Amino acid sequence: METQAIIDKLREKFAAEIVGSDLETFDPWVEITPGSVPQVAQFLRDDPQLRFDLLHCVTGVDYFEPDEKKAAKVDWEPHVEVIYHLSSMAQRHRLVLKVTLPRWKDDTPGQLPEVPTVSHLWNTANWHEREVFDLSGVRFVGHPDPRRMLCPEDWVGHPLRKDYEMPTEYHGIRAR
Amino acid sequence: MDLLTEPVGLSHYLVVGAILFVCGVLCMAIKRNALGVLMGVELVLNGANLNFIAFSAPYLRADSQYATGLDGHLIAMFVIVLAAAEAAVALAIALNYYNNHATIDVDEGDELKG
Amino acid sequence: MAKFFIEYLDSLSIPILPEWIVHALVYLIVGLVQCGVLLAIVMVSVAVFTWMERKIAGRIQDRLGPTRTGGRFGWLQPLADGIKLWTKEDLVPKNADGLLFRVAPYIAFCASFTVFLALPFSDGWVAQNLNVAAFFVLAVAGLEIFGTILGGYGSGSKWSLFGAMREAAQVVSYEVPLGLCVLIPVMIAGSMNLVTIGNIQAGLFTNWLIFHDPCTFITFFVYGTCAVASVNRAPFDLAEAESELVAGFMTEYSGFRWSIFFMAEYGSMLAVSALATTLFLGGWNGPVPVTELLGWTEAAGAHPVLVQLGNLLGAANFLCKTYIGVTVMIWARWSLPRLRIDQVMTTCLKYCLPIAAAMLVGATLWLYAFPGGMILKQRLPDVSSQVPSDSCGTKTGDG
Amino acid sequence: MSLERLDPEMVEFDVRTDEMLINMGPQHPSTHGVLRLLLRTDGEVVTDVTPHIGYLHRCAEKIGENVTARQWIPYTDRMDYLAAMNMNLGWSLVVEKLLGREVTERTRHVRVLVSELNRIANHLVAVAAYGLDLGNFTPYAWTFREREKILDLFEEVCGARLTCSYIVPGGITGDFPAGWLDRCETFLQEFEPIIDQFHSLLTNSAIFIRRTGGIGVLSPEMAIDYGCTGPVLRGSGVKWDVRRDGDPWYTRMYEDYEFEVIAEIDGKYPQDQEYPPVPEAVVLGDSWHRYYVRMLEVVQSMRLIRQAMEFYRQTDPQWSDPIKVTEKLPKGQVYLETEAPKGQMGFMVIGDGTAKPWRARARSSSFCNLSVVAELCRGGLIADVPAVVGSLDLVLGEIDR
Amino acid sequence: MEAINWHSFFFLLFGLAAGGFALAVVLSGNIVRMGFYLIMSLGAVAGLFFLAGAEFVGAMQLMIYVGGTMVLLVFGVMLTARGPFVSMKTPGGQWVLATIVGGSLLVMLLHTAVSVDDWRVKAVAEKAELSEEPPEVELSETTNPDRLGMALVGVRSDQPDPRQPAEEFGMSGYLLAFEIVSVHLLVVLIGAAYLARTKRVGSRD
Repeated sequence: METQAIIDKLREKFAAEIVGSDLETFDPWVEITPGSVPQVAQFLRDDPQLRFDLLHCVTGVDYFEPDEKKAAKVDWEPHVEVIYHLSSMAQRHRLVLKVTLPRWKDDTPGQLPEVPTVSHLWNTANWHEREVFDLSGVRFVGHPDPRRMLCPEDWVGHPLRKDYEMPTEYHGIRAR
Repeated sequence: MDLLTEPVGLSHYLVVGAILFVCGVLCMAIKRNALGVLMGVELVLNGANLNFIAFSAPYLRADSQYATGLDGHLIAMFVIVLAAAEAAVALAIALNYYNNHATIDVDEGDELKG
Repeated sequence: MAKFFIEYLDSLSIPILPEWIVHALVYLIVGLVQCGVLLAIVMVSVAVFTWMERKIAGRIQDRLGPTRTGGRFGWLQPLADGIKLWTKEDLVPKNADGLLFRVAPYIAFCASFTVFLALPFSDGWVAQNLNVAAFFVLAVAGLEIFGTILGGYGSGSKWSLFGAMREAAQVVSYEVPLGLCVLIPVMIAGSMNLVTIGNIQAGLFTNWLIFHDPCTFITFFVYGTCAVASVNRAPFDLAEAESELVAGFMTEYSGFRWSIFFMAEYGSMLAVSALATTLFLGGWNGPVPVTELLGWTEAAGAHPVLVQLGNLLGAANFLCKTYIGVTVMIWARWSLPRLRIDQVMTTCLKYCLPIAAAMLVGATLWLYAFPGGMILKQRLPDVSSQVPSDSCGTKTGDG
Repeated sequence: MSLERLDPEMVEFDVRTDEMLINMGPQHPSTHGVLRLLLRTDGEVVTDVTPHIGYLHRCAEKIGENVTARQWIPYTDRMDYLAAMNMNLGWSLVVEKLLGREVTERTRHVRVLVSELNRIANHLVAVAAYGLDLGNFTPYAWTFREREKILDLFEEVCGARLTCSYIVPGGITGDFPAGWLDRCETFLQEFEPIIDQFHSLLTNSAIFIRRTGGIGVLSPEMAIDYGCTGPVLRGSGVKWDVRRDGDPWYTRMYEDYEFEVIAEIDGKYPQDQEYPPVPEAVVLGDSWHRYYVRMLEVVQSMRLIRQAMEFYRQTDPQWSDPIKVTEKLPKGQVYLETEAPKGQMGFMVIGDGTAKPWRARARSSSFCNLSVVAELCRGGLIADVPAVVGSLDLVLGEIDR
Repeated sequence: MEAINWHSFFFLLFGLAAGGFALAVVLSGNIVRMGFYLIMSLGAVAGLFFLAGAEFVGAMQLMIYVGGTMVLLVFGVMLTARGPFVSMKTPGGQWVLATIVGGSLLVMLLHTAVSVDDWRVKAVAEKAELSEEPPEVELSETTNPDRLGMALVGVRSDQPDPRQPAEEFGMSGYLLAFEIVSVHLLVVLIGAAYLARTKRVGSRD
């Protein structure tokens, strides 16, 4: 199925939830509202014409420029993006799903942004969401096992945030 | 040095048997651990076994025509086999007891409900 | 031998010490020397086995194995290993039960080496000619597991505990078919005395009990399987399965204590192999009765020195066969994957045990139908005349 | 204990009298590195497995944001250090796609050649370590002997044996030295008969079949659900290989090449060579099949290498230049998956107009393959845990990144 | 002074070991240690059996008792030896009571053991005086296992009843006892397996 057709099909069902899309770039993507992720994902997975059975990857990207000089030049507002790479083995097509989140929930630093989990749809998401939570600081609501994945349990901060500061010490081990 | 140079007799074996027996009885009496009690039983059986073997050895006593001969050995064999059976059952009971009561203390097993 | 020295000393009658002390000392020294000789044979064998294991493993794996220590073939590698192990720091884990942890290797060692007390190396060359030697060997060899269990429990490590549990389950199970397999030659020989069992296999190799009838032939392989399992060698080395249990019951051991366990393992390998040789492979009797042809036997009225020389030949024969057995075990270790614990138990209970039982029945029937075995014996054993002979050269431990 | 404080899972565990909690790893002979599996066992039966990873975490993705695209190549070496060429290839392709830069024919064939050679090397280690996990030492020595020859070839090509950094965005770092192809051909000729030895040592060994057959059965649905890829997926009978079914930017590399995707379809493996038959005791998707797929893929890789050598000889000696270290990446984001030996290795790069990627992402194949381990091990015996973990062919450098 | 009697020497060795370890079983509070001491004690008893000429029974003791039963027991200890159950203290009052009862029992038994004259007379000593052979040779006069086996199935080689030749076979042996023990053993094994089988009591909460 062509990407355009996929997006048309999506629009048909979730007209309100689709925020934007780009089909001209390398990997055509569709952006949806955070709240609609489980419904859209469920539809993408279960619709017989779409059948996105394989979730490759969940990625968190932090758009934030700590350097004020550079920050003035960028053309985006600070935000966090969660990207889902999907493909269908049966139908042989692929799609990139994007969700834009605020960097902090309610603009209070320390409050992680939230997005519903899709780990009940694809088990791949289970560990990947944990990793995104761990490294990029996105809370996946409804995740069955919301622990850190790669960093120790008591690690402070989320390393892939652009404003992350490496701690100087961890349990008596000099870290810098 | 008398003990080292003189041949031992029946009494010597019986003394060791008696010590084992009494140790076993003490063990059964004072141990609170069910398996400790079981160990006491084993000691008692061994004390008895030693007596059987000693009585059946013809050259340990002057009146060797009264030695029990094969009988002693055979009874000792039966005791060993029965001890194996007894240990298996006792252990099964102890483990069940442990599973149901979450303790191995025999003093606490005063209820009959499983 | 001690008697000879005592008589000699008495004849000198030098009043240095009270007589009983002299006697005690002589007995002690002679006993120790004889024990030492026996122990030395086993220890040297163990050293040779460690070297063999490395060499054979190397060859199987397209490597050379040790080549540096002590010449081209690395002969002194066991010594170097020993020095390394014995000078290593002796660690006792914090959670360990100190007493059990320390004592366990010695229990295993003692059990493994006590077996040789009753194993005849040649006709009459046995430390203690026991009436029930076959049974004794099995019984004592079975005690080795206490070292493993107590060591595994005393280590205070869960992996060790797992190893100990596995060992207990495995060895106790395998003792049953092992016992049945030993029973068959014992039944054919009509004696549990290993010297007797060895002697009835004298003559051509067709007299060996493995060739006695088809049942004994099969039994030999069942025995081999069970023996490998009961001494914890691959593919049955579950108690120390390094890819599952780190090192099983030996996880927390290091240095000297580890080497004691190690020696115990090789000692038991030697023991079960020697038992197999005695029970099935003719013991000290070569394939062709060279000593009888030469007339170096007591029956032929040869000089005692020649008789002992013949016995020496027999001992060499015996060790040769035993070493082959150990080599097969080493070979198996380096070419087979390890079984799983349930498969090990299945092998025992579903295959070895029924086969051994069937072979016992089969051998009984065969013995009833063809008393002489498959090929008619040149000389049939006279069981009733087999009293323990006192003519042996190395009768040690007179108590 | 500090462990309990750190790990709420462990506190939640309600340990019954006959249950034991065991830490398999991070120092354990058969977890292939610093993987920690928290086993909950009832006697010998494993009732639950909780993998804990991150002991080798170096935050490679963070490093990727702070170095340029070309500079990140050595870091990709250290992800799957057993298949460095394939890691290099993945990152190179994704950067090339972002830059829109194509490589010459010859470069393409060289890339196929070395990455397939590395696939053989990786599968050899996988098979060897699998034998070791099951208690057989000898395959390890044998396969390492063969692998050494491959590493020798790599050493001649790029100077490094393990961390090659040979394939870089835009091209490769250099041509093969003189006579290299002949030596490669010699290796293939020597290696071909040895495969049968491996088959006789493991594949056909009764004990091996018993240890792996029916152990850790992974259904195709579950495999896809967990994102398992590579031989793990194909071992479940799914004929899916990104070299054939992936992104055109990647599959173009394998144009003109003939090879079979190894997967059991209708109870049969592609029969282009005499293979040992599939024993009856095995079930599709079990550890034995995962192992067997690797053994057969080695043969396919040899086929590919032979073809690549032929193409190499036929093409003009034209090389594409690797990108400069400070080459600026255009704006845009690209995600591309390549068929690494362990599965689909995905790289994502987000360019923002500078030389350093705004975000470099590595989707690790072993990471997804490991996530299924709890499902596979549950209900098995302790001895099955190494048998399952080994069959997944994990490399912790790739999982922890 | 005459030579050391090795029989006595080894008797002393094994006897002290048996008694000492038995005492250690009583005195030790740690159940695992108790198991260990018990093994040592039973092993020493096996040695005493060998000394008393019962080689078969001695080997049997080693094999079945020490190698089988004790493994089972140690197994049980390992399964239940957790936390508070490793060392369980006995109240002092029980100790006193037990010591009194046990001590008097011991005194009584020892008195019996040494007071019967016949038991104190040493046959070996008399025989040794008569013959030139050292006493340890007597040890080879042991019971052959085949005689034991025959007795088990009812043929007594040592005590044929001279008065009733008809009862010589089958009547004076232990066939019935043998059968009973066998059946008993079988029942017990099945019963033990039934009792110790895995049971899931209650739910996980």
